[in-house]
Amino acid sequence: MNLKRTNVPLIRSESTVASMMRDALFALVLLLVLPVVRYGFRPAVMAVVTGAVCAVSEVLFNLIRKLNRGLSDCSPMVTGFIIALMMPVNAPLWLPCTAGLFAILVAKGPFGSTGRNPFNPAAAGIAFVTVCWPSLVFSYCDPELVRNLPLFADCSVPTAVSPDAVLKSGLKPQILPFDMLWGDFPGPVGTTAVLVVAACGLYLFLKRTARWEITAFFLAAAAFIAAFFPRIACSAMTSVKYELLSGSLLFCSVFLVTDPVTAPHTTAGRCMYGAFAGAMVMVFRRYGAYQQGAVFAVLIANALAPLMDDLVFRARGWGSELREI
Amino acid sequence: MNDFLQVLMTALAALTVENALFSGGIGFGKMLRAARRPRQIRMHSLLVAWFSLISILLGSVLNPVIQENEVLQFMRPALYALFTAAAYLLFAFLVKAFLPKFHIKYGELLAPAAINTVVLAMPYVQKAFKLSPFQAVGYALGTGAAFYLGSLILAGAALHCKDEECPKAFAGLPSLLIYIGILSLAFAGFTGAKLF
Amino acid sequence: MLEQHREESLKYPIQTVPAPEGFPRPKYFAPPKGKPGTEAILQAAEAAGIVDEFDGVPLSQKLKRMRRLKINTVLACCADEDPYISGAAAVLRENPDAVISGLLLAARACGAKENKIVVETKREAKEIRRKNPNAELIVSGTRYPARALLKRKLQAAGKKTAYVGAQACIALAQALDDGKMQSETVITVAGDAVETPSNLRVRIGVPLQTLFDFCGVSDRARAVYIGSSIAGKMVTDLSTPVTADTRCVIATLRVPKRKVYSCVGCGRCSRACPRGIVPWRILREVGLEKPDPLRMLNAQKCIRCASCSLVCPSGIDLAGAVSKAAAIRKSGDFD
Amino acid sequence: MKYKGLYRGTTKIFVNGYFYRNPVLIAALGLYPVAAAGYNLRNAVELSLLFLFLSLPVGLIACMVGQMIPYWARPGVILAAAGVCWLPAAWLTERVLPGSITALGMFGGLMVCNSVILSRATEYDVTHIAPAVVADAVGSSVGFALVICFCGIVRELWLKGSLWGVNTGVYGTGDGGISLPFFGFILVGFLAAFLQWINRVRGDKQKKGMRE
Repeated sequence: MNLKRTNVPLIRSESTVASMMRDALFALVLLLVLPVVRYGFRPAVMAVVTGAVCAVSEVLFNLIRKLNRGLSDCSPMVTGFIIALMMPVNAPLWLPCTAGLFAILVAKGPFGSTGRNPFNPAAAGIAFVTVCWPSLVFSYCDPELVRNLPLFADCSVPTAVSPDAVLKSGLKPQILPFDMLWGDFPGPVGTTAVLVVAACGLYLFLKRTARWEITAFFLAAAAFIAAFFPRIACSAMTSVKYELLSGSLLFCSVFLVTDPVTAPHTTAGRCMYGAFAGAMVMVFRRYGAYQQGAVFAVLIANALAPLMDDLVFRARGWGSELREI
Repeated sequence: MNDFLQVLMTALAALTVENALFSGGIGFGKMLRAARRPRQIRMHSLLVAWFSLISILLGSVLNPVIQENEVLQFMRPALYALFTAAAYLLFAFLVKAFLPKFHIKYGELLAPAAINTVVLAMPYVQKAFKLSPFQAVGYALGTGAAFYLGSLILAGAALHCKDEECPKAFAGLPSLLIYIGILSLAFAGFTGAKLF
Repeated sequence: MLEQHREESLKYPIQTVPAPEGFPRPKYFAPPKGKPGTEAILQAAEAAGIVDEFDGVPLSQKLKRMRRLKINTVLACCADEDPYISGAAAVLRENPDAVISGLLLAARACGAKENKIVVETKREAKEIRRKNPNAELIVSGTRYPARALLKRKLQAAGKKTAYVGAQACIALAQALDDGKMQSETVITVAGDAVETPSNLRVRIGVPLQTLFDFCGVSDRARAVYIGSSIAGKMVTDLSTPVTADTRCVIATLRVPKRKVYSCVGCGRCSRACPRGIVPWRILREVGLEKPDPLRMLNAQKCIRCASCSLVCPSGIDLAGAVSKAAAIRKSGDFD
Repeated sequence: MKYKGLYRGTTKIFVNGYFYRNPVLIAALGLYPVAAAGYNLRNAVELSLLFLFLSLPVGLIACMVGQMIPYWARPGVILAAAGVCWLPAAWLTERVLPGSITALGMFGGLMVCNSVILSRATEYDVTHIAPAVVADAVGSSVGFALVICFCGIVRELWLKGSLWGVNTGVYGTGDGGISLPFFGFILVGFLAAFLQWINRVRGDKQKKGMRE
């Protein structure tokens, strides 16, 4: 009986980083079902291709660093899927791939492996693509007229104005908030199906992959600002309903903001972080140049996350004044 | 009351929408230098706010004069530089003479805070946005606050980018520069294009 | 929240393993006569050399400390929090009266007013009450680390509490009745490489090999742990002797391979720690070349229950990092 | 042979100045012009020329006059000198590339307080002899030019597919974003990483050389 040396804790909790990423991936795949039914297999192809591009670039980056980390936790796939789900269906295929490359090679690679990136890679990728090709990112196809789209080729389809573009121009979108629940209004691939996003959010909270307080404070802050500083001339309730349901705010509150790596690690810090990110989303929507400012708000909130942790520790008197470098 | 509101609004605008520092990419070198000595960040940003206040008020006085004359427009940068140098020399002399304790403690902060791209960009900002004196004061204070926030963020990020988890080639300054790049990308969402 | 492996070893009563030949017989000493006072109990505990099986601290030393701290409730710990170990529960089931009498002696030794027996679950409490109705029981729940969490709950309720091991109580009772030195301990042998997991009463100092021969372990076992499956130690040679605080021996067929990622920052370790330490922050501090002890607050309060390493999704050895931080703070060699 | 040592010393300063201890990539000085203004080759060349014509006179002034000025007043005087020297520099750049100063606008104006020139002038040039100062000034301006031209080329190719306005047939897919300063910072970050890798490899080779 030759006995091997092992590290002590014989049993470990069954939820590991890999299982957390698998839960997120499962939720994202769930979100793909509705668009695939409506538009054919193009959204699925787009998601898989983006995920593959992210995975390959992550493995390449690790090979250059001569690190045999391999691709055990599918976090690049999650980043790829999130990017693909926030793109319009008729976007050319190289758009999400460029976003994926930027996400992995610039936002994640230089800062080290999975747990070290200060910014959410998916948000950075989408922000880069939005700033560089705004026209392509915001040209959504009209869900009624378009049925099945070519799998790989770029397709020119009749585009329609999405509700948050209408909101941006200060008018009242003609679609009723109740109809927006079903998600058949022009918008990004995965973020329009509001009910499915809410279901995925609940799933992630129950599996404790994501922390619920970040999303709760995010939506509360966004609703608060939407109610008291409505962008369109209507009652507070309708303004809140329009702001929350339109655009990628709900999707971003479940997937982008709750990424544990780039959020603060203390519970109190997370509440501040969620509220700040919610407020920044509304500021971006009102004063920003693009109709969807969620990704930029997430990036700024990520930059402030370490400060919020230090604030919490200083409040508890645990000595966290900044130090000489 | 209206003037105070104007000051506040432009200060907020300087922090978010027209943030010359982040989206314009001005003054990141100085923020890096400030981030290296975290204990003096607060005083450093106060001084930056103070000197940008002087320089923006200077700009609002000088710009109409420069506007008419063609030759003066060519000499605009030289004029701004000379006036900023005069402001720095005067202030440094006064501090050295009357506040020796302050001079010993924050003496070497005066030069980097007075002479940097942020302070010298202020007259251009005043010309580009046609700010009234009260708005100019607001903008200068907003820029000082943005400098303070930026230095705090970079101080935390510098610590984060230095440890051994980062790849060897990217450890230290390169990953910090990429961090600044992504931060500037985040603020580019406000204007979506060049500031001026 | 952890799936328990305790039922199989609790099914059979405790079997005694015969001492190998040439092993010294248990020694005796002259017990005090009549109703022993506090001093007499302490001397008896010291003479009997009783060691508490939960933390390996001599019982006499422990009682003195409890008296100094003026503890008002003594808890006989019959709840082993480890999913593999069932030694303490088996001892309580076998002989609750001995545990109660030992507990009363310990309470008198340290001047505590109340004394209770800690049990894991309500079902267990009902069964013990059926055997001995006048036992005061308190349920600790199955969330690991049950003992520390119960102690924190009672402390919040204003009771200063202290734990004494079940076997230590029985040894104290025997020491005062017939002056017997502590010579045996109950060990759980469990794990998937053991055919019949069971509790064994074994002489102290016996090598582990005899336990395995008695229980029958398949020779394809790859890893052996003693102490506890979460906070215990790993063993490579089977001749190490049994001591009073090896509460269990676990043999597994497969070496548990665990991929280690960098800290994801989920914050679960700071919620799992019963002592209010923030392990992810200590891990980051220890990683720096010049760790700042001010930021590794109350690292020395760690009771090494390793529940932070247990819940960490990245598989990081946080307990090691915290003990290194505690060493740095104690060593005092910072600038 | 005093000049032999002097000659080898200045070339060492020159080589270090522009490549191995590149001011922009190692000390993160002068980031603003590279990031904000270096989005096409024409801008890059104009700024490099302006940098060269500005750093030479300021360096020499600092070298000659530096000692006499008290330490606290030195940065102010050097900034004033830079302001005065900016005029001939701008005039010269206008002569070499007509229409450049008006095109540069604010970027040209802010070259006055370029941290590379000012920090060199206040710390380095004051305590060194004239040839070293000149070598260092030329070295750092070549280093600055290298970085800003590389960024200019990459960004212009991706943005409009043209170099100096001449179409090179490459299909420029970029839209407005590439000319924004954030892309400049990321590009400089990757360049700095590349230089840091080279320095590390060179350091290891030297260590290996010394060990044998």
